Amino acid sequence: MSRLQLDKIHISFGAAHIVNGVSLQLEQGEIGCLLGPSGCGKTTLLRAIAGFQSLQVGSISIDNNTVSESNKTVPPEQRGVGMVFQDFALFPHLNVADNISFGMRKASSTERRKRVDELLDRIGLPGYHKRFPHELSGGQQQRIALARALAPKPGLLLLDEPFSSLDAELRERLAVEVRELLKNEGITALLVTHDQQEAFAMADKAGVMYQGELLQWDTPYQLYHQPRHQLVADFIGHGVLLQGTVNTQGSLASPLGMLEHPSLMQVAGGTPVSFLVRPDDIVPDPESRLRGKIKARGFRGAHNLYTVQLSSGIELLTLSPSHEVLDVGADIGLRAEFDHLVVFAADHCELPGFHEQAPTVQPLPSVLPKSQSA
Amino acid sequence: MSRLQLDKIHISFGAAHIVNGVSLQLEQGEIGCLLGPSGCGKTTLLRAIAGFQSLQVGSISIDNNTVSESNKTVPPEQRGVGMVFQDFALFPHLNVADNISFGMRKASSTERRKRVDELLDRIGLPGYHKRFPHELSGGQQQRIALARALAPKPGLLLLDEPFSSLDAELRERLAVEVRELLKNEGITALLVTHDQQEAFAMADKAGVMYQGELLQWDTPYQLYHQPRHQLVADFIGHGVLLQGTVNTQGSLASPLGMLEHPSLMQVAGGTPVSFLVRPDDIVPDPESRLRGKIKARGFRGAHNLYTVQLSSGIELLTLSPSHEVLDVGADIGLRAEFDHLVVFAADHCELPGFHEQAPTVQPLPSVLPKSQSA
Amino acid sequence: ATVNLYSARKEALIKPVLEKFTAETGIEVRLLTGGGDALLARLQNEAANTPADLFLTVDAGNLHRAAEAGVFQPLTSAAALAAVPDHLHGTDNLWVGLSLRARPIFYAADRVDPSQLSGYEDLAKPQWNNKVCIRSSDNIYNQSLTAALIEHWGEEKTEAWAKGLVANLAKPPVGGDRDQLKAAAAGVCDLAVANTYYFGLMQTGDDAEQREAASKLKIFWPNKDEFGTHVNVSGIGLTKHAKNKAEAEQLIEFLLSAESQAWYAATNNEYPAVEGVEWSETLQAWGEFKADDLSMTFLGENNAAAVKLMNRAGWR
Amino acid sequence: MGFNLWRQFTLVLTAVVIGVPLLVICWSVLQLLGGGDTSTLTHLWATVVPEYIRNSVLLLLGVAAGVISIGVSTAWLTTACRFPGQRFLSWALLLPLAMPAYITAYTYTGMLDFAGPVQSTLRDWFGWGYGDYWFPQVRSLSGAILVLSLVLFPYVYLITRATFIQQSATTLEAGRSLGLNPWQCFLRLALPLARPAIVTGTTLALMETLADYGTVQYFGVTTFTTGIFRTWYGLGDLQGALQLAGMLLVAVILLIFIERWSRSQARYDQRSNRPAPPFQLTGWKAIAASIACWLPLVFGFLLPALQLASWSLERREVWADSAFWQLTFNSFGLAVLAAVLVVIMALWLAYGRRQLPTRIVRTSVAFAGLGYAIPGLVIAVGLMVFLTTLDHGIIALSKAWFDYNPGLLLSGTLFALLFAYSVRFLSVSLQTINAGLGEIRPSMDEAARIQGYSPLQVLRKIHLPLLRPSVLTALILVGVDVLKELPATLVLRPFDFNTLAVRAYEMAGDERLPDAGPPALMMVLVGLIPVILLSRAMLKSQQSALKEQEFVPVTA
Ligand SMILES: Nc1ncnc2c1ncn2[C@@H]1O[C@H](COP(=O)(O)OP(=O)(O)OP(=O)(O)O)[C@@H](O)[C@H]1O
Ligand SMILES: Nc1ncnc2c1ncn2[C@@H]1O[C@H](COP(=O)(O)OP(=O)(O)OP(=O)(O)O)[C@@H](O)[C@H]1O
Ligand SMILES: [Fe+3]
Ligand SMILES: [Mg+2]
Ligand SMILES: [Mg+2]
Repeated sequence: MSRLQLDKIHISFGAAHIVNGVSLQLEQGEIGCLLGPSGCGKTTLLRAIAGFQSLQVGSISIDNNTVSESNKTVPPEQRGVGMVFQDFALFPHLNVADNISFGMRKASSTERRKRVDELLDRIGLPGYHKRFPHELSGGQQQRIALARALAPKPGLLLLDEPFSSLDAELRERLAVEVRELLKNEGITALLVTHDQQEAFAMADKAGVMYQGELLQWDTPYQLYHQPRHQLVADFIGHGVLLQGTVNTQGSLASPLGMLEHPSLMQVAGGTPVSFLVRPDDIVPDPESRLRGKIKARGFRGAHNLYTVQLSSGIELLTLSPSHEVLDVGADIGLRAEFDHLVVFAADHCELPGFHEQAPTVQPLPSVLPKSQSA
Repeated sequence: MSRLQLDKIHISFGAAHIVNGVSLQLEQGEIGCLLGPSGCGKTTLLRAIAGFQSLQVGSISIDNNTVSESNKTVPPEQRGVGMVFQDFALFPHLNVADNISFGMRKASSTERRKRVDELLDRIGLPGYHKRFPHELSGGQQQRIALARALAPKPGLLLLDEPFSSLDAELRERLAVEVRELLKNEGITALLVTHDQQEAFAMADKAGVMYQGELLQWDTPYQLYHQPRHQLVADFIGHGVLLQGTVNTQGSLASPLGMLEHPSLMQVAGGTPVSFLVRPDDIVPDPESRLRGKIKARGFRGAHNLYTVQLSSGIELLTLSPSHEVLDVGADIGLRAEFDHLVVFAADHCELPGFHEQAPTVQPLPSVLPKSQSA
Repeated sequence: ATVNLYSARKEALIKPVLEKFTAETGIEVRLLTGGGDALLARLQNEAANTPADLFLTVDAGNLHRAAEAGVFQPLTSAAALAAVPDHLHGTDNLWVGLSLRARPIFYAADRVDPSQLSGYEDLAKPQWNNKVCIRSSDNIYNQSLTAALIEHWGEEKTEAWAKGLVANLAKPPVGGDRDQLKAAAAGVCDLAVANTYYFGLMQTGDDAEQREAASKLKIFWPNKDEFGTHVNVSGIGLTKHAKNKAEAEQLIEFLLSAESQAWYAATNNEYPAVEGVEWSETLQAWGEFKADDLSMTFLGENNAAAVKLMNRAGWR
Repeated sequence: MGFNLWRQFTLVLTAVVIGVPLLVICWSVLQLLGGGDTSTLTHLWATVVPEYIRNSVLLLLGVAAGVISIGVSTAWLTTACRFPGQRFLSWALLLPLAMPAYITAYTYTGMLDFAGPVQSTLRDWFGWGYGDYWFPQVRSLSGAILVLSLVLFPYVYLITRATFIQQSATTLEAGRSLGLNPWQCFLRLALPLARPAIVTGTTLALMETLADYGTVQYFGVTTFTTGIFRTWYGLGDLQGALQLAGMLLVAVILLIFIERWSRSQARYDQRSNRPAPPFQLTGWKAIAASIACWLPLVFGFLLPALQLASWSLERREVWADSAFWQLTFNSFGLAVLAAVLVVIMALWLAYGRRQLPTRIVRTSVAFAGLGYAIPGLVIAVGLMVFLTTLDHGIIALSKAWFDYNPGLLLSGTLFALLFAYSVRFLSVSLQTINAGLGEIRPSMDEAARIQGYSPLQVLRKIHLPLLRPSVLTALILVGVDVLKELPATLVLRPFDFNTLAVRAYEMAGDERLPDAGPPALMMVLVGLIPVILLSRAMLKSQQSALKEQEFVPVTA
């Protein structure tokens, strides 16, 4: 029995279609995660689930009860849904303790105190009870917003970028804690985040939205290794899509040379395809015949990220440990090392520009590699 | 001549010391970056530079003119400083175009229009001129706030987590664009961010703040590879600090076995030390004698991050490509591969807990490795 | 030439006479109306620089206070002084009265036999328990009445009287004089104390209900054989620093002319201060009465004592 | 720093000058403490003061309950809900404000008194006589509470409505996501968040109640204010009256202080300004909402206005009288002038306080805003003392230097009147504007300052547009108050200068009610026109800025 079910939802503001035919499902206790570029409709989707936004088409069910339809909207307070708002929406006239315990309406004051203490401890702000929101830093406010949503133990929790203002270390720690807490208390959650690591670490299911469409709803692993849409491939990880042709022997003739991969056996010979190249698929190799010129270098801590231009003009990304500094302009040898090869039909290879209309989703399931291990 | 100079700044709210003796310096056109845990005083520091916050001790100079001292505060509007606020602070009564051009007071309307168009293009929101802030998504609002601060080409720009609500791809793109723009227009900038990648990618200088103290102010490379404080080492990257003893031969007896490193030659024999172990310093090696049990696995896209417990009880982190899935509980062999070895005097090894008082900064410069290449 | 007048009498009740004066003499009159005490405060503050030449008030209390405060100078116009009887002159001729209003007792003609009544002392008699209507003691009319009674009866007796009166009240002392009359007509009480001109306005006004109410009431002129009916005065004085003294005295004389006095009595149903001026029909219909000829100065002098006495008596 | 010091100095100076009449009162209290003549006070304490206090407290409590319940509920209904007539009601509910309280009082006593038509009719029908039946006494404490509540609730309505409209939808949504239904959201979020506004509106209504003389006196309720006048007029003791006024002042300061303290450090600005979508009411809910809003309008405005209209018909010849139109012109001109002046001054002070919140600035600004609680006449006297003293000085100098007597330049001129209005009504605009400023996040100021705008430019570019509802509200409140103002006008105006309020009062004071009809009606009309015009203007600015589709009245 699914806890949350979205069925072909459409939402428009006036003439603008903000959410287009989104369907997804979360089982009891699962954590779902929405990724997607800024302005793609993630917040709008959450607001629809919470009941702040009415639908034009489709339906939303919670525990198999339809709560939203085109002409019906169960009021938010009757849905048992908690929410962490993107802009926190703390109550400015209440102090931290009152903010957090605000939703625990039926709890006794001892219970409230206990829960507030516990949550403040968990979010790393013990003793902050009497502060007012305007006396907190941005990250502290965000954590209070999180605690406020967790306090009443809602059946379903919506989190709109709940860790965006936190430092990496705290964010990770908190993500783990929140995941634990959700699992312990059996809370189903839907999370919006821009941090893919976080999405991967927390989510049971994840999806990428693009201009109102949910391109794929799957496990994080599948999302990364078996993207069903070029846009997903492009959005997850640092990918570059290259063109090539599969020959009758099941090899791929590409700018990187001939590539072999078991999955290519299923593609008809002569098919033009695009395939995804991630930085970790390309290894610097001074001996390699495939050579390029370093166009840019970015320091990434343990590694440097190099943009390399091949003589054909094609640009690739590659990582190299940061203590071996290669200068911009230098010549470099590269070797392709594909663990997974993700291949799409070539006639949809054109990645949409930044602001273009959402492309119609056209995955190529027949072309998808069945087996992923190299 | 330095564009911005902070000299032993102290700021308190009532009895609470929020910023403690921070000094830093930015040259004309440099981009500085502040990292640090939530609530450590980054925003407060920026607000002091902007002139919204008065100092108790110390001074701030812009272009060698003292703008803040304990008993003097030049009003913000006379400092020629721009700022992107953590909470955006868009003007709700003005549309996007008016918000962006708000600071261009002396510009003609053609100039304004041109600049607004240019900036909207750069931030990926062309055609959004007539929208009001409340009709934008969180990330869109943040980008408008950025554009508003850039529009008047201020001499000094303060950015308080300017990309926190953006997706990874856009964030990276924008970081590059903004860096370009700042460099082109010769704008000096001080950036607060929680994304270390971003800090490394953008900054000429970076620093880690901790409970009001600036622990180190250096190039990003130095910050990563030559942290001058255990807390910095801990905060940057995923580090674990281990204990060991340097013997008279200049090797380090550690839980990972005997480690050799040129830098150890400078340490007196018999000194107990702590040293930093990052995930990329530990490589899985089935043949290694050093073995441990996998305690947790986190999916990170290209890699899985494993927490491994050695028989001694010590926990380490290590990365392994994500298609080779190792199960929790499995036995694993590990090999240490140190490119850099970062060593601290052991008597300061105790990492402070989450909420403890800020430790007094005690770097061990004499122990610092001089040469970094392995 | 101009004369500047501070008047506690409302504009509508004085402006027509002033206009007539201007028409006759060519002297312009600049008028400022307001509360008597406030105007007096203004006069005092303006001191030597006051623009006012004349100060007109509507009760003896204010005239007295003004005289005490030293804002007046003695009048010199023989004509004016001669026209007004002596008890309507201020000390040292600092002011003269312009008109009188009487405050008798009214009774419900169908329920009260006038032979049961003798004077103000009746209001405190147990016989009239729950049958008396009178307005609040905040009002100057009641303060003056009490001040006069203090002079006639002494404080002790007056206080006892006030207490008795309060005990006899049929309703809380709220509303104006007209309201007391209306209440008596409606049967709330049998006796009501009010100024005669309100009764006149009710009799002659264009509100049918009020005329009907007035028809149910009769005037009883109290204490005929003693001091008579309490009267208060409206009066005028020349300010100490008057810049237009001659014109000002000319205006006083005009206000005391038979013509003005008659207009006054006719419009407002007050009794002329100048003897021998013919009364309006309404006044004549009420008949002659003995007016208290107590010097007006006492009303002013006793005013504070009266208020304190009423405070003590619980007369709100 | 130099600029700030100078600005701080001018702020304090403005506040002190405005507070001069209050200083005169304080001075008299100090004299009292310094062993002045206390005989009057002793007598008063022994006899009447306990009753004054009791009545005043009951009156204040009653009026507070009245204005809050009427004002807040109508404000919420007309902003958060949509029902038939809501658009009309949202501005019509302002109208009772234009009605002088004593006119409403006359209307209801005329109607409901023993001799009035209602009771007479009842008696005729049932053949009752006096004492045969019970009927509520109109002229009583409860009557005064009712009438004052009906006339003064628009203060609360206006100011609260402005905040309700500005309240962020996200905050309310956060409440609903935590399980509150709309009604609970109102009680637990919208209401507490509107607290500064409600308090401001109520404070204004209560200050007006404290200062009110006409209504309570007419209703025979002895309050502190009637006591002040009794002491002055009856006992001839101006000093004693000022001392009583001083005690009043202390009580007001105490009340304000307690309220501030209880708010502690909470803030009321919200991060996002997305307006909340309204609730569409239908069926019995819509009818109930309509009734709830119509009742105060009918009893606070329509009935008294009908009464005025019928009186005015009786005296229709007045409408052709040029002197009458002169009065109208005087009143209207004064109101506009004073409103603009006072609002500018309030902006200067409120804004100074926001930007330079030093103790001295805060204290002096708070002091400047106390004048509203003191009866207008007392203010006028304090002011008169001050201005005539100045005048005498000027005259003495002029005589010494130029051998010329310029006469009274300040007192007894329009200057004195405007000054008095400023002292008395500054608080109205100051509080309204402060309530509005409190809703604007400080980061707005900062975002503008950092863009190179000076404080005054920030005021013009950011605060005025965002504050427009509050500024317009303040203009209307002050304008209407000046139109109705009586005691100070009476004492301070120049020769041959009358206003509608003076005329209406003189007529009513002589119990010539029909004659009071036309000027009172004119006051209402003159006050009404700007209300309607401003609500139109507001509608436009509002729609472009916040895209609120619905008609938005004055406050919004
Ligand atoms: N008005 C105030 N009164 C007391 N303490 C305050 C006040 N404002 C901020 N603080 C405290 O000062 C500290 C520093 O705040 P600041 O906003 O500078 O943090 P920050 O480094 O920007 O954190 P974040 O990354 O979460 O935005 C925080 O611990 C906060 O709680
Ligand atoms: N009131 C409105 N009128 C018109 N368009 C709107 C309105 N509110 C939001 N939008 C548009 O709807 C789209 C989706 O907004 P939404 O807030 O759901 O984005 P999001 O995915 O949450 O983005 P972010 O990651 O930046 O928060 C945006 O392009 C936004 O501009
Ligand atoms: Fe009278
Ligand atoms: Mg969003
Ligand atoms: Mg911050």
